[in-house]
Amino acid sequence: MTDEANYDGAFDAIVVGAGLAGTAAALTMARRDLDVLVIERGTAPGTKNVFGGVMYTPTLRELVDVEDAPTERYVAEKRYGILSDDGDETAVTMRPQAWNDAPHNDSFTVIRRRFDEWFAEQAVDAGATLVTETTVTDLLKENGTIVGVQTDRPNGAIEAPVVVLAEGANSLVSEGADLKRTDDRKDVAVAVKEVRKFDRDVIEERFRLSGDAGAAYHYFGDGAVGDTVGGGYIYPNKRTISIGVAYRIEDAATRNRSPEDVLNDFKHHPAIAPLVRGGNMVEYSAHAIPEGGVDAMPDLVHDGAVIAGDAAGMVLNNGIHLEGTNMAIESGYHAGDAVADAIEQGRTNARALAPYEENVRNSFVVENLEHYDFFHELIADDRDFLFEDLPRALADAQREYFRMDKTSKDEHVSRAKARMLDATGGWFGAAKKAWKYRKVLS
Amino acid sequence: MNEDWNIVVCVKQVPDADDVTIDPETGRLNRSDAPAVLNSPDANAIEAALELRERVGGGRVTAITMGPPPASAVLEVAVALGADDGVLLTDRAFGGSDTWPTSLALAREAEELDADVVICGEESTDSSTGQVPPGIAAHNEWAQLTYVEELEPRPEDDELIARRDVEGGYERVGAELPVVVAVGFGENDPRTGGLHRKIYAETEFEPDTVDATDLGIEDEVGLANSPTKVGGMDTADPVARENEILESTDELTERIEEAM
Amino acid sequence: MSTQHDDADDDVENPPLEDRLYTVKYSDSGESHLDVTIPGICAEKCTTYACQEVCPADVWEVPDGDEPPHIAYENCLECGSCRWACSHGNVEWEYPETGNGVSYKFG
Amino acid sequence: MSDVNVDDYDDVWVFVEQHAGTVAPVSWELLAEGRRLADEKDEALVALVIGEDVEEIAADAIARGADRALVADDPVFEPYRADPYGAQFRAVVEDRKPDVVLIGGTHTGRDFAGRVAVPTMAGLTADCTELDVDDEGLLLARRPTFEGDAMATIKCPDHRPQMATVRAGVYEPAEREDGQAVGDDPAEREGAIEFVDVVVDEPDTVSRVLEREVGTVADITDADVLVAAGGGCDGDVAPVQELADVLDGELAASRKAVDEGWVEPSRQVGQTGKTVRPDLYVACGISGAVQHLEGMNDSATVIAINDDPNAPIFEHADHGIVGDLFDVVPELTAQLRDGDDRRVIDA
Repeated sequence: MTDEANYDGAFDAIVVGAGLAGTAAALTMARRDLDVLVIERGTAPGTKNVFGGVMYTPTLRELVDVEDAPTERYVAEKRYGILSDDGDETAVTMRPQAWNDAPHNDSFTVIRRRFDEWFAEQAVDAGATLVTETTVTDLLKENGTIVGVQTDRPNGAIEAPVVVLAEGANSLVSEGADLKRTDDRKDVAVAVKEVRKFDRDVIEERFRLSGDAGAAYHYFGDGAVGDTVGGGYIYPNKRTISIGVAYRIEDAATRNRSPEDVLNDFKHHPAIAPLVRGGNMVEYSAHAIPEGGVDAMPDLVHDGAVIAGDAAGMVLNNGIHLEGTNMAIESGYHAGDAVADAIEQGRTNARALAPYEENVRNSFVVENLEHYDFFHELIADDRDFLFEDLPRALADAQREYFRMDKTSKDEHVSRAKARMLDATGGWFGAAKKAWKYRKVLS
Repeated sequence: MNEDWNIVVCVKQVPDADDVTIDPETGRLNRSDAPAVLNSPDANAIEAALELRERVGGGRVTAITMGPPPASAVLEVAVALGADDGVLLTDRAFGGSDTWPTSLALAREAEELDADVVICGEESTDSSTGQVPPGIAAHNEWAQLTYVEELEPRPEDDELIARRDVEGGYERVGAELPVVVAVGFGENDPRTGGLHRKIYAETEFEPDTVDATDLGIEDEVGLANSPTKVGGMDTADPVARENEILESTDELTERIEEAM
Repeated sequence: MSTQHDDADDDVENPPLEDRLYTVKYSDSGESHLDVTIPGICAEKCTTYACQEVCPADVWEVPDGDEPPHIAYENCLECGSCRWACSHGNVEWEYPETGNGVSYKFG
Repeated sequence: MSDVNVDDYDDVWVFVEQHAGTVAPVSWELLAEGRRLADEKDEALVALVIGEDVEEIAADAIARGADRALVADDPVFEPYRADPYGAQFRAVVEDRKPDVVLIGGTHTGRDFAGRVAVPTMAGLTADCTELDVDDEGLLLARRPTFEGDAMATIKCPDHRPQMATVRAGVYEPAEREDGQAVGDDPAEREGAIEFVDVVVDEPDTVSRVLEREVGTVADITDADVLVAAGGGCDGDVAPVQELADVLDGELAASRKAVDEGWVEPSRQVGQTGKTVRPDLYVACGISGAVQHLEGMNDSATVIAINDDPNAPIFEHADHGIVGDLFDVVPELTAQLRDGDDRRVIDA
């Protein structure tokens, strides 16, 4: 008995990583009768994946029955709060009744450990092969074409006509094989998260929820993440709450505030403390979020390989929208579809795989990234206004507007207006800002 | 002509000890959400079996486990590391078995497989009695070697020599085949399974399954045939410590003298 | 940037990092998956200690004097921030091998 | 499966483990506990000795409180081997039908206990740390599981004998007070020593001891004082060894210190090492991983020296000091040595 296996060992495609993009690709290819091998470095799918807390499922719905998926709560309420570091909060809350009916705006909180494992099982049931506890360390190339991967196990090389690189934010293989540049630290955010366990009724009382309804609270301003660009969030699950902050590594490196301090301070803000007090901490985690937007996206197609999901920088973060899950699954689906077509035609070079990039560019994935492409520079150079002045101005203006005294309402309105204009630099300043941010609302 | 040895390695699926939590309120043990994994001392048993096969220069390594159908996952782990085959002992009749019927079932299967050497881990992390290996030897009236640090096969004399760890020293003991070995926890460095072997083990490999009737022990197993019963399980209250942090070494010296 | 919310509700638990890391399931491969490419760069060139600043788990600890940073690889949460943060590109960052490292139970 | 009539089984037996005439300390500890249980059950306490030329040990057992002693004396039993011991012990059990059998949880006791329990279908509970009897005289054997996080109480309602291997160091040993024994009226303390038939002879045995080296390697499970070196020693364990010497304790080590090759494996404390219960455990440069704590958590007093104030070891220590062990340990050694001199002068 020697070490080589006696299975036929021939795969049509290898998927690196059993995260959302990888599994979506594997499921799609398996359903088109391809022999697919998914290589996951964790002990099980999900053990190495961390995210904020909300899964967006429009594409997932096309691949599986979302009702079978292990979700925690559907998002019945979205809330955006701006926090000043004097303890003020100004918030907008949306609870459209429609979100209480399926498909619940395709937004659910999930526990990645359980969801990813379930999602990978669907791919295995469809015929894909999953091997865990195995890390892909390099690509195998023959005169420029990618023909397989090398792993960290003995006898660890394995070949296939196409490799789907769905390795996540730390795309070491793609970077190592010069398929993409390592992102700049301005284009990556560090996220730290805490999961706290509560009794179910404590959560439902505290967030005014019933049944499977959940909520998604997002927070900005200096009160949330301090002197940086980023935000905080709170997502209630069935019996746990996800609490976290995410901000640019550039700021973490230069503002000498460690991610742990930023998380601690976020939790102590007067608007946040009542929502997170008590319970007991069951997990502390950290992850990186690619935020380079469409400019940082690498070439998605190569001879014998495609890149999908976080590894391709497909995350939209414009403050209002924080979306990576839908983009990962959509790109995974398109990757799988294009690879299946290429295999059927018997040609797997970049040209044969090109439809993948076209389909992704025509989908919401790249359209949204392009739409908010301006947002990054805008945020960077307008940081002080958005994160420092605006939160305080809003808080002061409200106090003026809703002041209860014996002066007239006109008095209150004009003082509130004066306070806002003071922050925006007068009418002209306000007009300029409105023009600059027109794309956010249009 | 070297004699090929038939080596049987016993493995067990247990809840991952890291994930077994104690519910703070009720104090009850919560094993439900702990994933099922290979009993960690058994990784040393598998490694010892593979090394033995290499040193004897031939023979087969068969992994066996007793448990519900999902327990075949630990047979896959053994095959992925290099075992030739795996047998799953599974039967509702085994439910509630303590050491006595468990070691009986493993002993009968070892006999079926015409084992020369049976290798086990030192103990299991969920019950940690360490009594299954001696139990197998007793049921079959075979020789046994426990707390083994190193094995030295002597195929020509049908003998296996082992270096055993004993209080305050060690022993080198020779045992006639067939012999049951319990390898000390942490005594060797388990190898990493080859990629292709792991894929084969987790996809095409199917273990044989054997039930109590196949082994002819259907009315000698299960709760009724288990002499010991668990009367109660509660959390061990941690040893109360003063947690006093001192500033100077002379205060610490005083505490040391007081404790002598 | 002063934080004025020390009067916030006091039973918001912010445990020490040690307790936080204790909640993370971890398996040690026995050797570090992190390293410094050229130790000399840290000692002679680096003044910002970005690796230490960005790490959410106190893995990197830059001693005074001229030895390279101390790496407590067992704390690593595998976020990768240090590899981007180091302005000298001097961080050798690999995944822990064959299933070792963290295993998140929630994620 | 024959049904056992539990009433035919009486008396509490304690196995006296000895190697070449040296009795394992745990045996005298179990004799003391055995005395208590026998009195609770109002039954006799019997010492069982297996070996070669062991009559003196049997007499010692009676002097320490046993009512009777059963002795299997033959060269086949020296040195210890699992199969002859198991066969002999089984024969005596089947003949005399003891109710409770206590065996020391040493590598010897846990080696052959199964060869007695299996053929007699006795209930065997391993590695116990607490024993008791309920009001019907049923043995309650409590033992740690899940790496010491939980305690299980094991009973053996319908099978006999009720066997248990018990951890060393749990009980105070039964003492001889110059010829008298614990408890009973000293004058009539002779009790019968009975030599049982030896049922094993050399050709039946299936194993042979080629070599046995005992005493050359430190048995840290016996030491009252342990000074342990951890990763913080960075290769230099000399100061820790000096502190151990001045306290006339033994050097111990964490897995890291052993894996790095600074200390020999037999001194390793923890899950893959030894479990110890000294009066004093001094942890030098040990962070306090759960696998280490599991091996030393039963120490009476724990002292921790570590330069990291957050090291988990401090939560499991009675007294600690945050500092560099290369400063703290030599200072402690010096102060303790002066203290000795002072004591010598005062005596």
